[in-house]
Amino acid sequence: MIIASFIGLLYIAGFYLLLRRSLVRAAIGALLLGHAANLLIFVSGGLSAGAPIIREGEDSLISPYPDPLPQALVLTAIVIGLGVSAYLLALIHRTAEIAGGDDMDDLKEEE
Amino acid sequence: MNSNLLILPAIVPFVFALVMLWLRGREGAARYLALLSGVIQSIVAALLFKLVLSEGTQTLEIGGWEAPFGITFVADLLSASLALVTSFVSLAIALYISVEKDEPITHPFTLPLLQLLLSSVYGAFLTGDLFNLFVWFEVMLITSFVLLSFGDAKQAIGGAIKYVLLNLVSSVLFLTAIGLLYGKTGTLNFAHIAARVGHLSNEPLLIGAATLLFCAFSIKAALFPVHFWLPASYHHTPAFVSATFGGLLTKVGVYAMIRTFTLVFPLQGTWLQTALWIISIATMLFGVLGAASQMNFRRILSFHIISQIGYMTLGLALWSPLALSAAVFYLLHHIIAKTNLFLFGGLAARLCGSDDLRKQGGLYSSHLPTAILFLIPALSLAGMPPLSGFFAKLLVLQAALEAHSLISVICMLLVGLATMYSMIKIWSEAFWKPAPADAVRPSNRTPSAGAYLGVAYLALFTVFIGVGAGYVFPICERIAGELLDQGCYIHAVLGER
Amino acid sequence: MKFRTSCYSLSGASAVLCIFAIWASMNLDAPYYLAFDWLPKVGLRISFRVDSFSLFFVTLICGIGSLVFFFCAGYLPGDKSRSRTLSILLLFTLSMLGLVLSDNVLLLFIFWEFTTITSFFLVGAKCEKKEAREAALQALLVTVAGGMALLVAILLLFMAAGTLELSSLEANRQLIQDSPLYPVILILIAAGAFTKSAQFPFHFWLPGAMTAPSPVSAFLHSATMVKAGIYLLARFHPILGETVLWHDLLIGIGAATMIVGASLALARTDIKALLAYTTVSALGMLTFLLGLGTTLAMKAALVFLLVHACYKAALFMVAGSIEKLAGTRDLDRLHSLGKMSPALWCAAALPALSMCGLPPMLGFIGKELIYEAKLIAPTIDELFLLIGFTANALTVTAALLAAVKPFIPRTMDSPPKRKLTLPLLAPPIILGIVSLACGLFPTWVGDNLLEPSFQALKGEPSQIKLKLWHGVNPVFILSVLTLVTGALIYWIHSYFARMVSVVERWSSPFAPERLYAQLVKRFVQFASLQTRLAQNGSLNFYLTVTLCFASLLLAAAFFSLPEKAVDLSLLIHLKTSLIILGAAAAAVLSIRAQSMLEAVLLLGVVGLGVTLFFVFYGAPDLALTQFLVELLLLVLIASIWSRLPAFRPDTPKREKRRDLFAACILGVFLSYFVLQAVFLNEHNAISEFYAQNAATEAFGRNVVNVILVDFRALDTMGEITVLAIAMMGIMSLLKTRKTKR
Amino acid sequence: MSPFLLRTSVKFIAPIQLALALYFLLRGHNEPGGGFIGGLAAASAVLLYGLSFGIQEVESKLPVSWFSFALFGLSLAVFSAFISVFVNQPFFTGIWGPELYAPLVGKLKLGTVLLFDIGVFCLVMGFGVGLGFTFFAKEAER
Repeated sequence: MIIASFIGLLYIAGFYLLLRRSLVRAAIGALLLGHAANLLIFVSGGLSAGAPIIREGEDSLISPYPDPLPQALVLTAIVIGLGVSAYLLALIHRTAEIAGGDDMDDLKEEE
Repeated sequence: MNSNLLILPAIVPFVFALVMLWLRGREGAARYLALLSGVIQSIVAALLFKLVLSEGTQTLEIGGWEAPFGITFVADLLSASLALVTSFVSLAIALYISVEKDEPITHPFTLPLLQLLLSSVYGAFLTGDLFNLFVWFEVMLITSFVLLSFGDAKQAIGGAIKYVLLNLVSSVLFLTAIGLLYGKTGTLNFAHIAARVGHLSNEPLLIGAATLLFCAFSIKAALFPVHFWLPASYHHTPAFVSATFGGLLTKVGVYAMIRTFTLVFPLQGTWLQTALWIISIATMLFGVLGAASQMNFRRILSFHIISQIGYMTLGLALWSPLALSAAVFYLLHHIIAKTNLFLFGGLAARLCGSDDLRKQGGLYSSHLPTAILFLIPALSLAGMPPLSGFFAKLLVLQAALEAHSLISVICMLLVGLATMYSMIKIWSEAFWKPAPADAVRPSNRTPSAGAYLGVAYLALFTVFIGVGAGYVFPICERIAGELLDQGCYIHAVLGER
Repeated sequence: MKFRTSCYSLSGASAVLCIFAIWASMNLDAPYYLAFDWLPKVGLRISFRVDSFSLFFVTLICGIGSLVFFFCAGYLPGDKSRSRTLSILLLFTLSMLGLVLSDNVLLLFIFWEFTTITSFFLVGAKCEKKEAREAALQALLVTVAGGMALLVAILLLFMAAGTLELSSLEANRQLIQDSPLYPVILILIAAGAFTKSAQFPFHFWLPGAMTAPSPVSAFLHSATMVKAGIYLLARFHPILGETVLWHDLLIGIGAATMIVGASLALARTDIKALLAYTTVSALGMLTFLLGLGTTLAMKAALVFLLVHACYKAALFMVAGSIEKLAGTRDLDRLHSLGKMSPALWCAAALPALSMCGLPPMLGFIGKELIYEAKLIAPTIDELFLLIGFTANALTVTAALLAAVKPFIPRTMDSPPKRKLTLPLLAPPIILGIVSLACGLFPTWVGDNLLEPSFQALKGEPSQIKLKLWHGVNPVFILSVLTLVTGALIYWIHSYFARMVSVVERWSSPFAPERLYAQLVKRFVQFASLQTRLAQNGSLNFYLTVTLCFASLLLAAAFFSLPEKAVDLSLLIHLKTSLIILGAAAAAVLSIRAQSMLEAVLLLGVVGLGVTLFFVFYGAPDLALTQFLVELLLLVLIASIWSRLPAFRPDTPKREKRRDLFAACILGVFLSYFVLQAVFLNEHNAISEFYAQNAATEAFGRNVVNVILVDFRALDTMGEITVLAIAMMGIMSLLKTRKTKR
Repeated sequence: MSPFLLRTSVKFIAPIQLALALYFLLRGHNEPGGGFIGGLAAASAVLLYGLSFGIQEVESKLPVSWFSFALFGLSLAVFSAFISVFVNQPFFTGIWGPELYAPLVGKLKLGTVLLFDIGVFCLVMGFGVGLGFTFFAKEAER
């Protein structure tokens, strides 16, 4: 329940920040959204103590164990998120350099 | 039945990208490598298509892990034909840039990135795994982000930012949907999900996941009203890059939509079907209106992509064997015609020194072969018989008539007329009109043989899909049959389990 | 020289084909069929039917075509784009032949569209001129719109009858006429035919199309292409005809077209425009006759088709020659041409006689038949008789205007004689002679050409013999009256023209061409407005719309649920609650952060919270990764800290509240589904497989890592590719640029 | 902390960090760790070193650019996936060699999977360092 509300909160905060005109805020929002989605995948596998590591000498995990698959997915998602956010940072940096500001609407063009 | 043929379309351009990256700075070599890559892709895709055509759906369990556990690549007829068409596009673009020294490659990374983009497109078409699809999507996105930002003009960066942030929303929604779906079904393989969803109905989680996937794919496919990123960005890149974008990117979204909403969540009878229908109609109309208001060659084309996507999703929304096969037919036709038009956009811009139709002109008298070749995809897009676009529209139209959907029919006709209008606008401005006095005079240099070969190669397919509709359409019908029979796909992937 | 040679050879080929068609028409007993499948799903087959009616049209197309190609040899040289024009003309001829030979309606439609598009290129042949481009667009849009109506009709026809072969459709006549779709099909087919054949109110594109070179006008816009609509209606008469709707629709539109075309013609001073409006009128006449649908009317229509094709093509060619001769087509400025070139006058006079309907020309027979058809038609109103009469009289006037006025001298000085080349003179003269010959030997023409084609169309003989002299009867009196009236109007035609112009000016707001122009203008305006509003370039707006779209769909999903309850009873450890609360607080604060430092730090806190969460719930790998990623990102941010744009005072409060509202709605709906998802894993099968097999099959005890590098290694490859690509992007974005800013 | 002190401590810490990163990589298959974590840890070591000694210092010691390093990682990963194709197995199938015993790390089974993980390691390390240096260089430009 609490975790669900927390994820929800992250979504709200993320979306809200995304809607700000400041690009840096939008980027932070994007990161928060990433956290939210990752957490969701993580908890969707169920929560359990222990680690998905097979003990030395055993052949398989001993129940109860946390679902390893969502962990792998989240790991992948985190890394992809890293790539995208680093790129976003550079892009914002470049935008600031070119447009001289942080406002999204500085980029408004004739469309 | 495992066949490594399934992974090859995705991996060939990947390997070529790596080679190009190692040789970065040697532009000439990269151009020839792109050509070689295009040829190999075509061969591989053709072999795959032939295999699937004769022996039915093929699967490849990557890493040798059996179906629901590892990642499975699945080539049913839809995936195989899309891969085939993609390889056409790839080869045409490689031809276009191969010996075309006039077409400057703005950045040493452009060609390798293009190969990676193709790789991810093949991957997305062929994967049978939801999360893997997400990964391919991300590869595709980041590649296109980077390609966009090479433009380096203020507009290009602005377009890139819009593209990034709007697609980011899509990715977040996609991930959320994966989370929900995994929470409910505990699996990621399309076939396995479909099999498990089959037992459950009206589960809140499933409806939520379906809706989220719907949103995410709508953004990727640039449906109204979440299409904004597309016209903002497509025209800032070199012509052959926007040709790849225009031909393939949104279509991957459409493909994902078709796959998900036939296999996992069959649309029929759900409220999403109505929603998709409304959205499709709106997409058709607004796209074409956008095109009518533009005076920039490639922007017109960008808006037309949106409008045409509407036709495809309309086919999905109408949900009948005919409508689905029409949608698939449209998809195949559109990839080829649109890529070709974007290539012409580049040619025209180079010959006239501007992308702006007001500054172009006189190409009909100075470059007759270009003009004639341009007419093929342009008239095809406008729905002139006997080119591919005519049959695509005809089939969707018939599907709409059979569904007694009067509004669809009327909208389709209006949109068809408006499409004709804007294609003729391009023709009239860039080709017929004498070059404006103040503009750069059209250069008398003819485009090189490579460029001609590239566009002619695609034009050939446009003609073939039209004239050979009697051959192509039965394949689309078979595809529709496969799509409507979920059990067939599930069985092919999971076997008797 | 080479160009001339190709003209002559094309002309010769057409002539041979024309003679062959006549011969075939005389000797054809039963229709000849040829068919292949193309796309059976929509009823499309490549099927041709050669019957006498088709052959009649083939004769027309090839005959006129032959002369037009011949004419081209004199008219086109000097034109830069002559070869293009000639090739497109050839394409057009082929498509027209395809059109009249198709048995399959959809195949017919394909050729139909071919003729439209070739016509487009021919109208726009002088593409340097803006008017030419606009006229071409206008002609194209009107005919394409009609074509679409036709296409829908064809698809409906297929749905109703299950076939698209004309030959089998005739057999299904009753089925189609009883179908509820019948009125729709009929109206749509008529719409297609009307736009193509320039019927009122779609007639305006035809005069506009006169920007095309004269051979084109002679060929496409008088003799052949515009007759395609008539051909279609004639072909569909046995299938859809002889109903009240057919009757009313065609007679009404035909009559309106007749009178509008003829009246407007007189107000033109451009000789080609004048001829174009009389063409409109003649097409109206043909539609009218098809609407009547009696045996006599059909026969009259056939005769008139031939008559009109001969004289109108000839007159258009004369108009072209006049242009060559005098450098203008303006009737007000043309005079004394008879002295300049008597041969040309002769070339103009013969067809004009036919147009007036004077004996012994074929035109006389045509007009007699038409009057006869009208007089003995069972249900015809007197009004229509009057309209027909007026239109005919006005046509006589128009003929005089075109063929007499430019040739008679108005001043005393006589201009020098000028010789026109043979190709400019011979074709109209030949056509005139043909008209004359047909008039002199009507029986031969009737028996060998018209009667077989009538039979092919209707399936029964007409029993009507063509005769030049019927004796003095009401029909003859009407004919004479028509001539006299026409001549009288010619006498006062300047007044008449002024009158028409005044009426035209008054009615101009409702004139169809005005409406068309308005429609196109408004469409473009609306499109621009719409696009400016929607595609306004503001990312903020785009994002808002996108989020609202998602909210809307999620809301719809939520309300579509049969059961909305959520189990709220699940709780969580105190320890984690604290972490989560801390992170949540940070998240909430971050949205209010006023400085970048604050925002970034708070972001770090959220990340830390997530990391700790991973630690407590058995995900050491995740925790480590999350931590390191967080660290790297912070380092990156820190490194370009001073280069990042400073936080500016944020947007107004109202806007903030609006955004918060939008975010909340989406967030709340998402949370609802998240709530459903938490702790709900019913099928664990695939993870169990990993737990069982990681050590034994994949030789690794860290299951997460085994999944990453073995079970789902492809995902990992994708993600490292993302990293590599991101790196390329960043490197090129941040590459030191010395010069540019 | 004075620059001198910082440099001396970094001189000691960085190699340890690097060793730790390698350790993470190699034992990743059995214990928490793996290519990512190892790569990121290694990247942070180099970054730290670069920060304290200057980027030029580090870059001049290296024969190849960091991008090439990352590229090498990616190529290695793809190559490892390809090996199975040559022996006619599905793409990415793990081909296993003998099991070794490495000091500190424990049992280590050689195979294409390990090769893949090393590829990931190189790529992530190249990514991290390359990016960090690019960003730093941008900052230093002012």
